[in-house]
Amino acid sequence: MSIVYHLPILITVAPLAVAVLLSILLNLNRRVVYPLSLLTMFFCFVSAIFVALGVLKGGAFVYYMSNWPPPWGIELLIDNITAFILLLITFVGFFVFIFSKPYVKKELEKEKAPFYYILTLLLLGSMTGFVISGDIFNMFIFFEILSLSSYSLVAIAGDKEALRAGFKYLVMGVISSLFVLLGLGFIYSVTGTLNVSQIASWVRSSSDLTVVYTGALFLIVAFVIEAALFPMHIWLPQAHGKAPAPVSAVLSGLVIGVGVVGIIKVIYYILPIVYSAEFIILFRVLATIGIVFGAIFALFESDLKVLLAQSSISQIGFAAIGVFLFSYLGLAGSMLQILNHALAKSALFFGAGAIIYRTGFRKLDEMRGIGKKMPITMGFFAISLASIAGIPMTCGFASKYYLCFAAIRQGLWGMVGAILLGSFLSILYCIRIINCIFFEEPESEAEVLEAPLEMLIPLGVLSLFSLLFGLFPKMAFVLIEPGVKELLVLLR
Amino acid sequence: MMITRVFSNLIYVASMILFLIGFYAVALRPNLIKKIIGINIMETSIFLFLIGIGNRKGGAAPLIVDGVKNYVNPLPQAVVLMALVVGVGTTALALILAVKLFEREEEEQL
Amino acid sequence: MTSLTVLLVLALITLAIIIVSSRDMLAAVIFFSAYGLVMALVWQQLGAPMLALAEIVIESGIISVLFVVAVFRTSKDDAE
Amino acid sequence: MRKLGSFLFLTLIGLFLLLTVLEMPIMGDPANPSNTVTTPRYISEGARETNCKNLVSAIMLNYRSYDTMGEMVAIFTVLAAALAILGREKAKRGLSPLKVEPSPLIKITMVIYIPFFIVFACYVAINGCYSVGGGFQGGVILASVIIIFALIFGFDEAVKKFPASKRVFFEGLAVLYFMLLGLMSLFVGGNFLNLNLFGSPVRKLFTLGLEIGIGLTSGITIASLFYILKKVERE
Repeated sequence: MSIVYHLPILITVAPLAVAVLLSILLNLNRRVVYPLSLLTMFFCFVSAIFVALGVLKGGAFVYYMSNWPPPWGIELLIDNITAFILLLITFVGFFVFIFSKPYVKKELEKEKAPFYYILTLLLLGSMTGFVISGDIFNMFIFFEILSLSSYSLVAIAGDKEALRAGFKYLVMGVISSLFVLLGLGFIYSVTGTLNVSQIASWVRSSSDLTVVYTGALFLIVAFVIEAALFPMHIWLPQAHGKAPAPVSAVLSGLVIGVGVVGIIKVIYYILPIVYSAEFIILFRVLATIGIVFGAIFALFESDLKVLLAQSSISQIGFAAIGVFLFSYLGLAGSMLQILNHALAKSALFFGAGAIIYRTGFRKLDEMRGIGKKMPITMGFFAISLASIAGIPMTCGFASKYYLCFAAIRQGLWGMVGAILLGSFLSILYCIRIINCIFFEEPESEAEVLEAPLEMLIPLGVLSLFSLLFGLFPKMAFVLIEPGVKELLVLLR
Repeated sequence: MMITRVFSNLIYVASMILFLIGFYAVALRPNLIKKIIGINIMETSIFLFLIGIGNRKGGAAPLIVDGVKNYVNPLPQAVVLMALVVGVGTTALALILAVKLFEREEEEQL
Repeated sequence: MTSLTVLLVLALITLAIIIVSSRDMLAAVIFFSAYGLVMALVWQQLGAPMLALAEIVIESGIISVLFVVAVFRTSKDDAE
Repeated sequence: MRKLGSFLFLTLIGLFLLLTVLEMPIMGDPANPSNTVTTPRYISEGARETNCKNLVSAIMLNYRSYDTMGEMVAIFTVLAAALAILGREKAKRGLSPLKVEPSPLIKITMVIYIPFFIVFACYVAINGCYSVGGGFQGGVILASVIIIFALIFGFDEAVKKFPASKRVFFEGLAVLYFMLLGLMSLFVGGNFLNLNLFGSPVRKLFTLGLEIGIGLTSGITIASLFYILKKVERE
C-alpha cells in the first residue's frame, strides 16, 4: 500500500514538474522535449494503473498533504471513480502525445512546438490534480491552471480565428472560475471550512441551507460552463474547432468530461443534500434540451472539426443527465458515456487531424470519397463514429441504453423521448459523414497516402478500445460499479 | 430589520454591486480592454467579499503579537493572496491575446 | 464598520461606474488604478494589511502599466 | 436581443445575490463559523507550528503549501502561454526606441533609487514570516523595479541586462524548489511537502528559501510578461 499511497500525488506533480524543467532544458537542447514528455505521460499511465489496482484491492483512501489533518491542511480523496477518471486521463493523454509529433511538426511553427508540449503537460497534470483534490480552494487552483493552459492551447496557432476563439473561451473561463471563487466564499462563510468531507458532514446536520444552496448553485454553474452544457455552450464550437487537432482531442474528450466530474464533486461530495433543491430540476431540463439542440447544430455544420465539437455538446449532455438522475443506472450510464466520449471523440479528432495532415481539408464537402483513398485510417474513424452514434455493440450504445433505462425507471418520459431523439439525430449526422467520406465520388484523382504510423496507432487503439468496451461492458464496470455505489452511499 | 442587516453586511452588499458592475462590463461592452477591466473589477469584488467573511470585530491583522488575543481570520486572506497572483496571470494573458488579436485584425484591413 | 469604510465603499462603487461608462480607455485605466488604491485602503480597514500591500503594487502598479501598454498598442493613433 | 437577454440575466443574478447576502451571518461577529471552526487552531498554534508570526505566510508556506505550488505553476503557465502565442522576444530585431528621451535628472535619480528599491523588495520578501509582507509582495516590488528600469533606460538596455536565457532559470525556480522539498519529504518518510519532518531550524531555513524563491519567480515572471506584452511583434 505504501507506494500506491503516494502515487496519486506523483501523477499530478510529475507532469507539472517536468513541464517547468523542460522550459529550462529547452534552452540547452530542443530535442529533449518530446521524449521526456512522452516518458512522463507513460509513467503517469502506469502509475494510474497501479492506483486503480490498489483502490480495487484496498478500497478508497485519503491523503493528507504535508501530513496536516483535514480542516487545517489539504486533503486528497482517491476512490474508485477518481481512479477511473485518472486512468482515462492518463491513457488518452499518452496517446495524444504520440499523435502530436507529426502533426505539430507540420502544422505549428518550430518556435512554438516545445511550448505546445509544455502546455499540454500542464493541462493533463492539472486535470489529474483537479480530479483527486478534496479541498475546494485546491480545486480552484487546479481549475485555473487547467483553464489557463486550455485558452492558450486554443489560441496557439496565432491566426485571427484562433485568437478570437481563445479570447472568447478566456472570457467564459474566467467567469466560470470567478463563480467557483464566489461559491467557495458563500460556502465558507457558513461552514467555516474548505474541506470537502467536512462541508458534507456540516451540510447533513444543518437546517438553514439558503446560503449553502447559493454557493452550490454558483459552483454548479461554473462547472456547467466548463462542461459546455446547453445554455453555456456558446464558446465551445469555435474553441474546439479552431484548436490544433490533438488539442481538440484533449479539450473535447477530457476537459469537458472533467467539467462533468466537477459537477459530480459538487453534488455528491461537497453538498450531498443539494439534490433535493428545486434548481436541480432546471439543470436536468437544460441538459435534456442540450442533447437535442447540440445534435441539431451538428446536423447542419459543414466544417468537420466544428461538427465534431457541436456533437460534443450533445454527447456531454448525455453524461450530465445521468449525474442529475441520482440513481445507480443513471450514474453508471453517465460514467460509461464519459468513457465513451473520451475514447471515441478523441479518436475522431485524431482522424480529422490525420485528414488535415495529409490533405489540408477541413470542410466536409472537400472530403468526398476520402475513405477510398485512406481506407485504414477512415475505417478506424468509422468505428469511432459508430460509437458516438450509439450503434449496438459499441460503448456508446451501452451508455445510452443505461441512461434510457434509468429514465424509464424513474418515469421521466420527456427525458426518454429526448434521449431517443438525440440518439436518432446523432445517428443521422454520423450517417451524413460516413456517406460523404465513403460513398461519394472523389472530386480529384490525386493520390492520398495513409496517415503515418504515429497517427494511426492512437487512432486505432482508442477506436478499438471503444469497440471493446461496447462488446464487454463488464470490463469497464470493474471500476465503475464500486465507484458508483460509493457515490450513492454519499447521498444518504 | 432589513436596513440594519444591509448596514451590518455592507461590505457584502457592496462587493455584490461591484461584481454586477464588472459583469456588466464583461458581458455587454464590446471593447476587449473594457472586458478585461471588467474581469478585474469582478475579481477584486470577490476578494473584498472573502476578506469581509474573514473579518472579526476589532480584530488585529493576523500577525502574532504578545498580549493580543483578537485576530481576524487568516485563511481567507491566504486564499485571496493566492487568487490575486493567479488573477494577475489571467489579466496578462488576456491582454496579450487582445493585443495580438487587434494586430491581426489591423493587418487584415490593410 | 467605521464611517471611513462606508465612505471608501461608496467611492469604490462610484469609481467602478465611472470606469465602466467612460469612453476614453486611457481615462478608464487611470481610474482603475485609483480604484485599486481605494480597494487597498478598504482591505487595510478590514484587517488585511498584507493584502493591501499586494493590491497596491499589483492593481495600481503592474496591472495598470500592463493596461496602459495594451491601450497604446490597440489605439488607432499609435499604429502607424 | 442578446443584449436584452444578458441584461435580464444580470438583473436576475443581482437580485438573487443581494437577497442571499442578506441571509448571511452578520459580518465580523466572533461567533461566525468562519471564526470558530478552523481559525482558533491557526491563531493559537500557528506561530509555534510553523515558525511564522505572520499567519497568512504560515498558511501559505506550511498548511497550504500545495496551493502555493499550484499558484506558482499557474503563473508559469501564463508565461509559457505567452511564449507559445508570441514566441520569445528577439533582441536583434531593432526594438522601437523611446519617443522621448527621459532627462538626465530622472536617469540619475533612478540610478540612485533603484538599489534602495531592490533592498526594500528583499526586505519585504525575506521578512515575510515576521512582518507585513511576504515573498509574493517582495517579488512584485522587484517586478516594478525592473519595469521602471526598462521604461527609463529603454528596452534594449533592459533586455541586455536581463536576457531571456538568464531569466528562464528564475521563472521555474519556485516550482522546482517546491518539488524538491516535496520529494525530499517523501524520501524521509512523510507525505508530500511535509516541512515539519525536518525540525525547527531546518524548517526555518526551508521557509526562508520558499519566500525568496516565490519572490524571485513571481517578480521575474511578471517582468517577463511585461516585456512580452510591450513587444508583441508584427510578423
